[in-house]
Amino acid sequence: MQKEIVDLSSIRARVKKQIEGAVPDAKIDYCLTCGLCASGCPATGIEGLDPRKFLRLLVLGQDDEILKTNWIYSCTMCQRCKYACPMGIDVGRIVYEIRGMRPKDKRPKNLQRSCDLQKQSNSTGIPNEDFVWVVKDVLEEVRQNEPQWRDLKAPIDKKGARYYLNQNAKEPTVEPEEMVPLWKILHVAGIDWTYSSKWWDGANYCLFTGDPEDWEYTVRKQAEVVDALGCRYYINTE
Amino acid sequence: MFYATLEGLRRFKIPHNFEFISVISLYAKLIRQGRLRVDSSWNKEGLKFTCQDPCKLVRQGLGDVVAEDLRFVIKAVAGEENFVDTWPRLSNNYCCGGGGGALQAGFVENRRRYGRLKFEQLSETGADVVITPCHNCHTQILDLCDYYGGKWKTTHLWNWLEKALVLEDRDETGKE
Amino acid sequence: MDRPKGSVLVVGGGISGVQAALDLADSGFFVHLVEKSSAIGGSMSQLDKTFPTNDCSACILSPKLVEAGRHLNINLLTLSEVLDIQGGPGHMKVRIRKNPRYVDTEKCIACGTCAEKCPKKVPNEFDLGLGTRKAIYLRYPQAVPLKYAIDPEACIYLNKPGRCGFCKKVCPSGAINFDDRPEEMTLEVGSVILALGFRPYDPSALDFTGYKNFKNVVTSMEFERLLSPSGPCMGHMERPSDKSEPQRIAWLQCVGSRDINRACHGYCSSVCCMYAIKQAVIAKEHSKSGNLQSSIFFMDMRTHGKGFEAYYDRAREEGIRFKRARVHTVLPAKDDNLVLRYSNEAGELIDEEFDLVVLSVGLETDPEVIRLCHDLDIELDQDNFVATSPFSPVATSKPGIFVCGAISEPKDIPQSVMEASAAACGAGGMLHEARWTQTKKKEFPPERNVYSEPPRIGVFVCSCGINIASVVDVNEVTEYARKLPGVVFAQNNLFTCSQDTINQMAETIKKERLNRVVVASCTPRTHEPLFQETLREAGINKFLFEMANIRDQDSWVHQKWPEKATEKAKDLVRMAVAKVRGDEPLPYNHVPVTKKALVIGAGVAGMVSALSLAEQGFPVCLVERKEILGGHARKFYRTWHGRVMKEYLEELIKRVESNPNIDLELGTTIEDVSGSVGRFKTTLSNGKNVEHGVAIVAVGAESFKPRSGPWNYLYGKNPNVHTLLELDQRFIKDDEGLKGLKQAAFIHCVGSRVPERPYCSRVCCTHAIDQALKLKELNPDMDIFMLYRDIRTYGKREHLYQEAREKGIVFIRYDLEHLPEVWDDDGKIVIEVEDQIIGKRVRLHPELLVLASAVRPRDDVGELSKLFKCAMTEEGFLLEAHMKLRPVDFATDGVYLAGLCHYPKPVEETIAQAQAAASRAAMVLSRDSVPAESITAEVNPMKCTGCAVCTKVCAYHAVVMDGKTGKAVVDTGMCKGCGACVAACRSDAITLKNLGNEQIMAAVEAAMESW
Amino acid sequence: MEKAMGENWEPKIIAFLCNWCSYAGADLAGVSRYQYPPSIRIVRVPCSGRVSPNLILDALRSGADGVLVSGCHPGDCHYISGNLYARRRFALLERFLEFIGIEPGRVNFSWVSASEGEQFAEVVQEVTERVRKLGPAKKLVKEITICPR
Repeated sequence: MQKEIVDLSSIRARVKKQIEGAVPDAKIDYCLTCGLCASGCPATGIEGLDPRKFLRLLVLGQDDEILKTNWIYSCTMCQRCKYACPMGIDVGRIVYEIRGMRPKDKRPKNLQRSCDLQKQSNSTGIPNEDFVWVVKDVLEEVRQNEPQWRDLKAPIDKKGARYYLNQNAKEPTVEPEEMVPLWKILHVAGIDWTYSSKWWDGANYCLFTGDPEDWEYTVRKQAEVVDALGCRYYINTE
Repeated sequence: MFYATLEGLRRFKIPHNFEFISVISLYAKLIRQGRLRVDSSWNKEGLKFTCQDPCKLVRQGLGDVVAEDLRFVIKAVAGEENFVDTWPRLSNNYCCGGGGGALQAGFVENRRRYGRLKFEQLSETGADVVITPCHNCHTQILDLCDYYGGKWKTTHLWNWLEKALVLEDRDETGKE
Repeated sequence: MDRPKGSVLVVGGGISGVQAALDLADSGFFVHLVEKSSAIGGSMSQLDKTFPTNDCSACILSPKLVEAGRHLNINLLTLSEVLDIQGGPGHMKVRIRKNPRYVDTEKCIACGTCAEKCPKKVPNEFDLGLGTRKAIYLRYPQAVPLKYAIDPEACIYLNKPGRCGFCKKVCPSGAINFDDRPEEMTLEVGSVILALGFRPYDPSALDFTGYKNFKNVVTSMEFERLLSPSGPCMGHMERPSDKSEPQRIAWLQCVGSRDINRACHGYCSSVCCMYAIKQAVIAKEHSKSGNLQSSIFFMDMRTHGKGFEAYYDRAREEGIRFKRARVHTVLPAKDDNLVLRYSNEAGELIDEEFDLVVLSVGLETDPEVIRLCHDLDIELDQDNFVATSPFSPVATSKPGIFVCGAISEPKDIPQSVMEASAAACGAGGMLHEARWTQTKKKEFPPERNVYSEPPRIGVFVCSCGINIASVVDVNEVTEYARKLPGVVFAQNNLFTCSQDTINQMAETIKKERLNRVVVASCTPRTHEPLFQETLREAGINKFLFEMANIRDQDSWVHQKWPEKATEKAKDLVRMAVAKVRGDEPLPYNHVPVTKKALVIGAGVAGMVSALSLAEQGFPVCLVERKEILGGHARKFYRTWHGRVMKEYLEELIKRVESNPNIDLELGTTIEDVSGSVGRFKTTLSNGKNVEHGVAIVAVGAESFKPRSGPWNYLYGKNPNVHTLLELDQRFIKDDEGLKGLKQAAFIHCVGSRVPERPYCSRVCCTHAIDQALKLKELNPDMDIFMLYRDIRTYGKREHLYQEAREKGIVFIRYDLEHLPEVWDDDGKIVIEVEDQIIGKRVRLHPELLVLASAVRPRDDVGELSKLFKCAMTEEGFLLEAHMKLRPVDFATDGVYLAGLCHYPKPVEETIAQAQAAASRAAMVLSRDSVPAESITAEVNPMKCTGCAVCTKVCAYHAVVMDGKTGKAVVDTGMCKGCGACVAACRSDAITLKNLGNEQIMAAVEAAMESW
Repeated sequence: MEKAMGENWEPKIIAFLCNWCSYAGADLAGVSRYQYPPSIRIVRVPCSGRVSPNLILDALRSGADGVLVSGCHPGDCHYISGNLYARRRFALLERFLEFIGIEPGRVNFSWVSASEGEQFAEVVQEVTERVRKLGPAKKLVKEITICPR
C-alpha cells in the first residue's frame, strides 16, 4: 500500500510562520513529538487528529489540512496538554490563532453568533431592559413569598458598591430562579454588591472565535462599566 | 468565563481599578472569616458530592488555590466525609468538553465523544451530585449525564450553599 | 612563594570523592575527606545493582570505602561541612564544621545493642523513608566508618535531657557521649576537589505523576531500595500498598529531565534510560512468579555508553517492553493498581494496567551545594551544575578548586570515577613539588626470624562486650584453646580491638615469644589488617596470623543455640590454630619502579596524558605511528560548546613539543613488550628499547566510511554526500559553497546500532546537530532535516538539541524497519522516509547529505592488546579492568587506557580520561617501588608436567611457560593470589602460599575432629 | 531410617566461601541477625576458583556430610573470572560424584553476594535440610582414593 507522499522541496509552513508572528513564544518547533499531549487529550482521535499530529502538520507545512480540519472546534483550548508538556507548548493558543484565520462565514454559525451578540451586550441577546425587569420581578417574588427574605436585595447600577457581580445570561433568559441563591448568600454575608444594567454577562464567547479585537472590545466594555460604578471587586461567577 | 476577563485584561493591557475575583474564592473567604456560617447537618442521607474544576477558572485561571477553595466550600456545605474527589483533579483535571465554544460550535457527536472521559471519571466517583462552578461545564455535564445515562445531579454550588446557610441570627420576619 | 602544601581537601564521600582521595593518598598527598553524613558511600551505596554489568553495588564499592577508611593518609571527617575556603592554589585555608556524632568512634564496636534498645523510630533516609531506623543508627550495614551515630533531631535524651538515655545505659563499651558538641577547625591544603554529587529530582510537584497520591507510584531511587537485599523489604520486591509482589511494572522516563515547563530542567540526566533497563532486568530476576512484565515508556532511548546498547538489546530479547510513548497522567485502578493511558506513534490511545509505576527521576544539584558554590564564588551553568570547559573538564572557574562526578553534569559511575582520577591529577599535579611532604609513613621494627622455632601460638578470644559472650561461653573456649597443640598462651578480652588490648597484645607477643597468633572475634574483612599491623609492631611477620569469626558467623547467627554455638566457636578456633600452625612468614613483595611512562598514540588523549605526567616531572616517551601529532582531532572542526578545535590543538602540540620531559618518537610503532608494572621493556619499530614503569594506550579510533553495503546512501557516488568529519573539513576551510544551500539532510546511526556494529557511537548525534546549527549560522534560511533513530544528546548536550529545534531544524524518526530511501536523480539527491507521526512518506531534495557514521575501532588494536596482555570487547575496543570502578585501568597492572580506543567519546571526556590515566600512572611513578601481592602462587618444577592449563586460567597472565624448561613459572609481581591455577593444576604442582591444599585441609580436618 | 538418626542429628557441612562475596554475605547474615543452623564450618578462600575437586572430595573423605561452595555472582568476581571456572569445574564434578555413588545434594554450589545476608542464611538452611534428609555420609566416601596427591 503506497502511502501519500509529501514533498518537502521547501517547507513553506506559512500558517506556522503566521502563528509565530502573532505569538512569539508559540514554541511550535520545540515539539519533541513525545506524544504526552496526545495521551492526555480528550480530543485525541477526533477528526483523525490529536495535538501531536496537529503540531506535526504545522511543522511539515501541511497548511491545507490545518486550515480545513474541524478538529480546531473539538480542541477546547483547555491547555491540559500545555500543563504537562515538557516543552510547555500551548496548543490551545495555536488553535485560537487558527480559528481566527478562518473567514467568519466559514466558522460554526452559532459560535460566531454568540460572539456577535456578546458585542452588543450579552451572548443570548436579550435586551438589557429585560434583564433589569427579570431581576426586579424575581426579587419581588422572593420578598413576597419568603418572609424571612423580605429585605433581600438585588441592586443594579448601585454606584460605589464594594462588589460588582456579573450574571451569566443563561439564568435571566431561561431559569431566572437560579439567580436567587447567590443573592441570599451575599445578603447573609452582608456583601455590598451591585449588578450593572449594561455589559452584565459574565460569559464571553468572543474568547473562542479567534478574533482578538472582539475579545478585547467586550472585556474593555465590562471593565469600563465596573470602573464607572466604582466597585473595588469584580466577582465572576464562572 | 473567568479566563476571558482575567486574560483579556492582561493581554490587552486594559486599564481598570478593580480586583477581579472568583465567586468561589469569595465563598471560601467568607466561610473562613465566619461571615458565612454553614452547617452540613442537612445532609442526613449522606449525599455524595464531587466537582468539576473548570479549566478557565482553575488551570487557566487561579490554579490549585481556587480548586482547593472549591473543595473547602463543598466539604463545609455537604460534610467532609461526603466529598469524593476525582482523578485527575485540580489544575490537571479534564476539560468537560463544553468549553472553547464547543457547545455553540455544533459538532455534537465530537463534543460528546470528547466528554466521554469526563463522564467516566465522574461516574467512577459514585457521586450523587456534581458541582459545576462554570455555566459551560454545567451545560455540558448535564448533557453528558443525560446522553450516557449518568445517575448524578448536576448543579451549581450556590443551591447547596443556600441550603447549608445558618440563619440563627435572623428571625422569621427577616430582621437581624 | 613558599613550596605548596602537600595536602588536598576532598569534599564529598561518594564514589567520586573516595576515588579521588585514594588516587591522591596513593600518590604522595595527604587527603582530608569531608562527608556531610555519618558514613561515606554516597548515592552508590544506596543502589542495588549497577549497569551494565549487574554488579552488586555494595560489593564492588565496599572494598574502596574500607580502603579509604583505613588509609593512613586519608583523614576521614564525617558529619562535617565546609564553611569557607580562603587563599589560592598551593595555599588554601579551609574552615570546617564537624557536627557531633554523640558516639565515640574510638570506643564504638558497632554491636548494635544501642539501636536495639533505642525506643525512637524515625523514617530511614537511606531507604528514602520507605523503612525506619532508630534515633541511634548506622547509615547502612556496610557503613564506613562502621560506627553508630545519634540523630540529634530524633533523640529523646538530647531533646529532653533526663528522659530515655537507654543507649548510654546498654552500650557495653561506654561509647555514648551526650556532651559531644560541634567543632570548628581550619585546615591548610594546597588544592580542593568538590565531589558533592547530585540529589534525585523530587517529583512531588508533578501532580500528574500521582507520586503524592498513589502509594504504588515510587521514584527510581525508592525502587532501588525495594530491590536491595539490605533495603526495607530485604530484596523481596514488595510494592508499598499491600506488600505484594508486583507482576506488572512500568517505568516512566524523563521525570524531571528534558522538561523546561514544569521541572525547569532542560538537560538530560544521562543515566535514567540505563538504570531503568537495569531495574527492569533485575526486577525480572527478583520476581518469584517469573512472570513479571516490565514496560519502559520513553521518548528517546539513550544507551550511549560502553556496553549499553548490547544491554538494551538483551533486555528486549528477555521480554522487557519498550514503549515509545509518554503518559500524561497516571490514573488509579482497582486494588491500588494504576492505569497508564498512552498514545502510540500511530496515534491510537491505549490503556494498560500496572501494579507498580516507577518514575525515572533525573539528577539535580542539591540547593546546599548551589549555596556553597555561590559562597566560594564558583561559577555555575544555567542548570546549576558547576561550569567547566571542554578543554579542562575538571577545573572550576576558581583556580585550585576542581570537580568530579555529577556536580558538573549528570553522569554515570564510570564517568564519575574517570573524572575523580582526572581531578586528582589536576589537584595533585599542581602540588607535585610537595609530594610526600605531608604524608605519614608507618615504621615497623625488624621482624624476628621464626623459621627454626616450633610453633608458639597465642589465642585471643574476644567477648565483644556481650556480643559474643552472651551466646558463646568464652571462658570455656579460652580454656579449650589453651590445650590445643602448639598453643602456649590463651586469653579472653572484653574488646580485643580496643587500643589498650592491642597494645597489650603486642607486649604479650614479645613477652611470651609468640610466633603465631589467632584472634577469635569478628570478621577478618574489617579487623584482620588491624591485628596484622599489631603483629608487625611486635616484630613478627603479619602472615603468621589467623582469625576465627565467632561473632558474625557464630554468636550472631545461633542465638538460640548457645551450647552449639560454643562448640562451633571451639571448632573455629581449632581450625584457625590448625591453619596458623602451617603459616609461614611471607615477603612483603615490592617491585622497583622505572620512573618513566610510555604513551602510545599522540592524539589529544595521548598528548594530554603525556603532558600531565611530564609537567609533574616524570619523563615520558610518546610514540606516534604517524609523522605528525594531533590524531583524529585534526579533522574535527569544533566542540559542541562551540570551541574551535584547531586553536586548542595547536597550543597543545606546542606544549608537547617544547616539554623537555617528553621524548617524541614519530612514525613509530610498538614491536614488543615484556615485563610488568614498574619494569616494562618495550621495543619500538625504530629499534629503540624503552624501559618504563607504566604505559598508557591512547591509539584512537577511526571513522566508518560506508563505501558499500546497506548504509551506503550514495557515499562515494554523489559528491554531495559526506561523513561528519568530511563536512568538518569544509567548515575548517570556510567553504563558501555551503552558504547557498537551500536544503540539507543528515542521516544518523549510519553503521552504528546495526547488527554488524551493535554499539552506539555516542558522539554522532551531538556532532551532527552541532553541524546542522553551523549550517544554520551560515544560512538561516536553509531547510535542514535530521533523520534519526533516537536522539542521544545526553547531559547538557540536550540544550543543543533544543536549540536546533528552536531554529527550525526538523527531526524525522526512522527505524531499522523503515530505513530512509536515498537515490540519485540525475545528480540530485532524493530521500524518502516515512514520518511516523502523520503516517505519510515525505520526500526531500537535499543539496547536501551528511552521514553521521560510526566511530569504529582501529584494526591494529588487537596486536597491541596482545603485547600488553590486555583484553578487548567483542566490538574491538580495549577492555578496562572493571567497567564500573576501574574505567582507565587495564587488568594488567601499570597499563592504562584513554580516548577513543576505549570507546567513542567527545573531546571533553577524552581529556578527562587522559588526565585520569595520568593520575593512575602517577600513583606508580611517584614511588620507588610498588607493593605486590604476598600470597602468590608458586610452581614446583619437579611436579609440573608442562600442560599449560594454569596459563589459560590465569586472568592476569601471571603464569607463563618457561621456553627453556617447558615448565610453568609465576611472575609474583603480577600474581593476585586467587588460586585459580592451583585448582586447575592436574599434577598438584602449583600451590598458593599459606593457602596450599595441605593448609586448607588441615583446617577442614580440624573441623571434623570433634564433630 | 530418618527417624533412626533422630530429630537432633546435625549434619556436618564444610563451606568454602570466597572472601569477597559469600564470606561477606555470611558476615551480613550475622550483622542482620539472620539465624541458621550451627551445621556449617566456614573455610575462607580467596576465590571460589581456588576450590579444586580434590578439596571437596577430601572434605567428604575426612568426614563431612556435605560440602557447600559459594562464590560471587557471575560477573562480580573479584578476580575477573574465577567463579566461572569454579562453576564449570563443579558441573563436571557433579557427574563424577554421581558416578562414584555420592548422592546429589551432598555437594552444593551457590552464588551469594556481599549484600545477600538473608540469602546466605537461606542457603545454609536449605543445604542443611538437604543433607539431613540424605543422612550421614557413608564410609563409601572414605574408601575411595582418587586423586594423585
